[in-house]
Amino acid sequence: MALITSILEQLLNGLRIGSVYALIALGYTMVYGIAKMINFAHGDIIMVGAYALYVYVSLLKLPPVLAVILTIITCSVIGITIEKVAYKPLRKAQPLAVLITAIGVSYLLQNLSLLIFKATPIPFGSIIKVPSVKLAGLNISGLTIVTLVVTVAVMVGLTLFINRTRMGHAMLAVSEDKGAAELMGINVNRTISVTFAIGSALAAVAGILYISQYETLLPTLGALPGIKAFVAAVLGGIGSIPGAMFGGIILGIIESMSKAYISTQLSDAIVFSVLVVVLLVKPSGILGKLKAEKV
Amino acid sequence: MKKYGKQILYMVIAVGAYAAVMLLVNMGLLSRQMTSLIIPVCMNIILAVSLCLVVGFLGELSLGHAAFMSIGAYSGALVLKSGLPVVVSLPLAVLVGGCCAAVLGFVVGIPVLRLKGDYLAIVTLAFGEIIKSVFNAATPITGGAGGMKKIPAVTTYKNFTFVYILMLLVILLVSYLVNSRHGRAICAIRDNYIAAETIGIKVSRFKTMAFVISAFMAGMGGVIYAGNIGILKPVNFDYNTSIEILVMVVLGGMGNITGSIIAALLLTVLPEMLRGLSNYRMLVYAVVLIAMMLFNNSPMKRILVEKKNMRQAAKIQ
Amino acid sequence: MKRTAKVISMALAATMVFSTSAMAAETFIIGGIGPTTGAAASYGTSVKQGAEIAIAEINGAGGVTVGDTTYELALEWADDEASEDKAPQAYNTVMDAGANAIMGCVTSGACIAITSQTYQDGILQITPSGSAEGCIENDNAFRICFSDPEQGVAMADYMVETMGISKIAVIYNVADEYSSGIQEAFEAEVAAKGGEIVASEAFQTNDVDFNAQLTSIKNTDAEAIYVPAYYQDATYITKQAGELGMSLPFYGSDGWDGVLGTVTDASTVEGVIFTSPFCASVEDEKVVAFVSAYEEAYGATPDQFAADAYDCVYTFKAAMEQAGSIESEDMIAAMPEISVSGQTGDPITFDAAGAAVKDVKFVTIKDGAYTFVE
Amino acid sequence: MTLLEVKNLGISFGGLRAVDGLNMSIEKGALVGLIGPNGAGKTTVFNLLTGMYLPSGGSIKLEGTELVGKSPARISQEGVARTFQNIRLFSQMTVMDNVKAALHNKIKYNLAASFLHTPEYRRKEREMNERAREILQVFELEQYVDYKASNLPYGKQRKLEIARALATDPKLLLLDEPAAGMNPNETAELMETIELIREKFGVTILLIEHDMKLVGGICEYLYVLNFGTELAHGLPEEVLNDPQVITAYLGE
Repeated sequence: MALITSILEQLLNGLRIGSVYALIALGYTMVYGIAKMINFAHGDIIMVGAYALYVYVSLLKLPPVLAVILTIITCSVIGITIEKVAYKPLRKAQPLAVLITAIGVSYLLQNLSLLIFKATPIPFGSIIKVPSVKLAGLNISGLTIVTLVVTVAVMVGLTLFINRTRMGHAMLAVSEDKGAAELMGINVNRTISVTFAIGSALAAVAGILYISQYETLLPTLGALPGIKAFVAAVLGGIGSIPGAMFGGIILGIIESMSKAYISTQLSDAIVFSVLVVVLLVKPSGILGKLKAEKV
Repeated sequence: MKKYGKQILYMVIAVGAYAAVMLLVNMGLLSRQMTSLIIPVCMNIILAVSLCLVVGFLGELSLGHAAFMSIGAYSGALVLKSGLPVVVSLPLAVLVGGCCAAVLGFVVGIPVLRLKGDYLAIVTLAFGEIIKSVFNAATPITGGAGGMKKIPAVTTYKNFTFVYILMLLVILLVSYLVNSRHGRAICAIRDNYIAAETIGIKVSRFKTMAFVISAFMAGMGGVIYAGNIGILKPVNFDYNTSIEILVMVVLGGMGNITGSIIAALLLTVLPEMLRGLSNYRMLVYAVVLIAMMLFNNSPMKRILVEKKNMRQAAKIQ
Repeated sequence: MKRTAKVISMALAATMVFSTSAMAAETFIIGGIGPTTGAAASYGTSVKQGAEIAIAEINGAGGVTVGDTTYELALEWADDEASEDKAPQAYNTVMDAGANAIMGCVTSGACIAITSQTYQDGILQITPSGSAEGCIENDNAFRICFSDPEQGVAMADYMVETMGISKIAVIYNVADEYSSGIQEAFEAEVAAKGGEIVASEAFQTNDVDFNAQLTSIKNTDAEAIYVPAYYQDATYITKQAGELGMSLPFYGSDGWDGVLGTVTDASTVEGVIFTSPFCASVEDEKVVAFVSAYEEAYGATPDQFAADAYDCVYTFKAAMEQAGSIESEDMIAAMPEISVSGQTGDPITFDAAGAAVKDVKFVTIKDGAYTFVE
Repeated sequence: MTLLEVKNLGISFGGLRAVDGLNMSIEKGALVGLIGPNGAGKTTVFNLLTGMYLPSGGSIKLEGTELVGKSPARISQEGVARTFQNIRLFSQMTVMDNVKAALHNKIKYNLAASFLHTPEYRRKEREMNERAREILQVFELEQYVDYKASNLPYGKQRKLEIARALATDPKLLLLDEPAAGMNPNETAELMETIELIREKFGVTILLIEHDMKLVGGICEYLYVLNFGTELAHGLPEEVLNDPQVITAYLGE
């Protein structure tokens, strides 16, 4: 009985961290699905979101709701700017160049925030105050529930947006074939900009929830969750929205379980091994579909 | 004839650099700080040139170069600590370090057979993290997080000659390789792997080959590192280290060996001169990465290339 | 070449001594090495500032008199980014600047990376805060702070014997030498004293989520949790324990010093007890003087790193005076004979291994402030 | 004597039969055209012949050797070379190196020779250079040897691609729309070149082309593909006047 409780509790821990991964992975998968590039800086936009919230709430003393909205706007604007300045000129370049640029952007964001806010961690209390819930002897933190609800809402919203709106259709078209989409009269640049705006807004939301959970600001806070969320997106099938959600949760549970029952030291190694194995066995991920390269 | 002229020039530079360093050190004209940079410069050149093979010539992004380096460093350090006389242990360590790294390179090469581009880059990153975790966990052998200590300081500037020869060897082998049947195959894969296949190049074989050779050399670089610092910690072989090497290759102009060498030299010496500005250093690296990529794909670059072509065309007519 | 230079400088020094006999103090350069950029920048900055306070004090009081000569102290600082790679170059940089003795490195790994060089150069090296065993292996190297095992043993004795706790859970950073060094000694000592380690949970540097470890502990019958780690880790751990509804008392190592600055709710760390050599809020004349000078100069409260550095500078002074010379060889020989009245211990002496001998003290957090355990 | 024997070849992508039940027989030394409207599956046939796609059924025999299941690299060694509809050169490499890369399996030396530039390396490289120059001369590209491939004008890029394919010393050369994007003068010149290489290199050629003048002018035999199946085959004058073929091209 005690073992079952403990396993349930660990599952819950997995869900807690997994829902954050899922939220980040949604942004990753969206940008990758449409712009066809790994936005290495996605994790760092989360960091930007966390710091932005801190600036609005603690330094400018704005009301929380306004601060959250401003944070989301800030991240979207930064996302669009990055895309325009760094990625757009490389749209026809080789993938290697785009990847290196994305790494550069990630480094740039981290080091800018290091210069502005210094390396010393800044404590920042949560603005989301939800009491925890007791369920069958299990203590579920309020934030976990909020994160899960937000993630599911975002997933549903995104799916509807892509399948039901003009912009969503445009995104699908661009993801299939940029050239053809252009010929059909779709403004590819604008579509990709919107994609980045939405992806960055999701990162902002993830940043807000992340900082509410861990309450400490660090310039590198987004790096590791970013990479792990990428693993989650690949695991679920990159480009697939339900896949990202699913992959995030699974990854969180794998991580929690390996920490609890295998080895904390090897938990990261296990997470990354999962990635390698998935890419080897089913590169399209669990819910993704593979496209053959045109010769 | 022209070709030989270039070779002679390179030889003169190689011997000249060696003579200059030896002279400066022996006359005591170099400050201790500069003296202590001699070996790191050689090491970074080895690392940059070896990474250049994968990134510049094979055209795949490896974000795990530090992992190859660490395998070499740890395995080489075990040999160095064995108590054999340095004359035996140092070359042996370099060989063992290189071979162990090459084996890992081969293991990484297996997914390489199936992946390319973004996914391959991520897998190399993942491998880097896995290796780091394993080194952290394998405390009985590696000393875990506390690090492997008391490694004899055999690759200090006093053994400059050995390290320098090793460095020259790496440069020579890589530049010879890219100018050969095998190197052309590797470059062909970079430029168009489908076309490469149809002219009979076994893509997976040459990809693996490039990874293994690059890993072998990075492993040797790792041994130099171990013998220079004397303590090995898994954290020092993280993602950031891989990126620092990548910056050298990118700044050197990807696929340009001379460029990589100069970039490695600059990026090792300059931060020391600008000590205390390390927060800005990483920022500058970030800007370098972005700016180089944007410049390489900018209209300006195209104009420059076209101008060069015009000159070339004029020469022919 | 070198020899000529030496002869000339000796001749110059001799003429200086004769011509200006009692006048114009010579300079004794302390080469300080530690991180002032990067993730560990706060430690290096504290050390640098603590040392500067001590140097200003000593110079203000007329410097250090060795024989007929009076020396002014000066600090030559080099940033090593807490990295093993950068430390050797940082060491060489301060040596190029003419350092007479080395204060550093601040972090253990970097410290170990330069020990073989400092040993070869035969220079006096005192690390204010490098707590790993390897830092003082050589005869020329000494340490001000506690060693890792020392702290672990002291806390184990305190918890088992003084507090009467028998079932203890440990959370430690397996990827950190400091944390795992304390953990090892702690667990061995608890067992030796008849206590029981019911859970030993590891985490890694930069981990922010400790729920898995805490949940495992929750399902044991542990009476207290010992966390030998830095304050940032402690912040996450105490907060997440609270969220899981755990109310076990926490014990910590000296890395907890500073935890009040990083928690968002001080009640999460109320009542914790940790080993620390220094507490800025103590009503002691010497401590008050140091704290107020530090606050005036830097607008911040000194932590134990600053205090260790302060004591380190006074140790150099004592060694110079005891040796009657500024040659490292003489100062090293004098080290076992000196006794320093410092911030982190009074008196501080040095044993044959080169470690500072001083009492371990326990600090608790009461009403949101640090105070020594009575 | 038959060089290539294709029997009942088929492949489908997600239910769509891109090529279905194709039979072909090509005589040694022949110059054969593969024509058909857009989307008829012509390039897919090339991809099947070169091993880039694995067929879902059928067999491909080159001088009696089964090619199905062999890797593209292996098939190249068996003696099949090709060009691409959208040119695929090694764009960052020089014109010379493009051709030398294709000599990969013709003039060989081992890795050690590559690393150390041994006398064997020098000898073989000299041999390669001579051979590459010979081939490039046929295409009047010899003065561009040091050019980066991507800096060549379009027409010359097409030629270089053919030169590269020939360097593998193929028995069968597949040309995918060699005249695409060329003006009538260039096309005429290309026709001469194709005739010339057949004579000079003794190679059998199968080409996909839309330019009927070119097809009618040089091909000795034609296969017509429509919706992945064979519509007709025969001598050019017969096939091009076949009402079925005309309907397929021009619509109802």
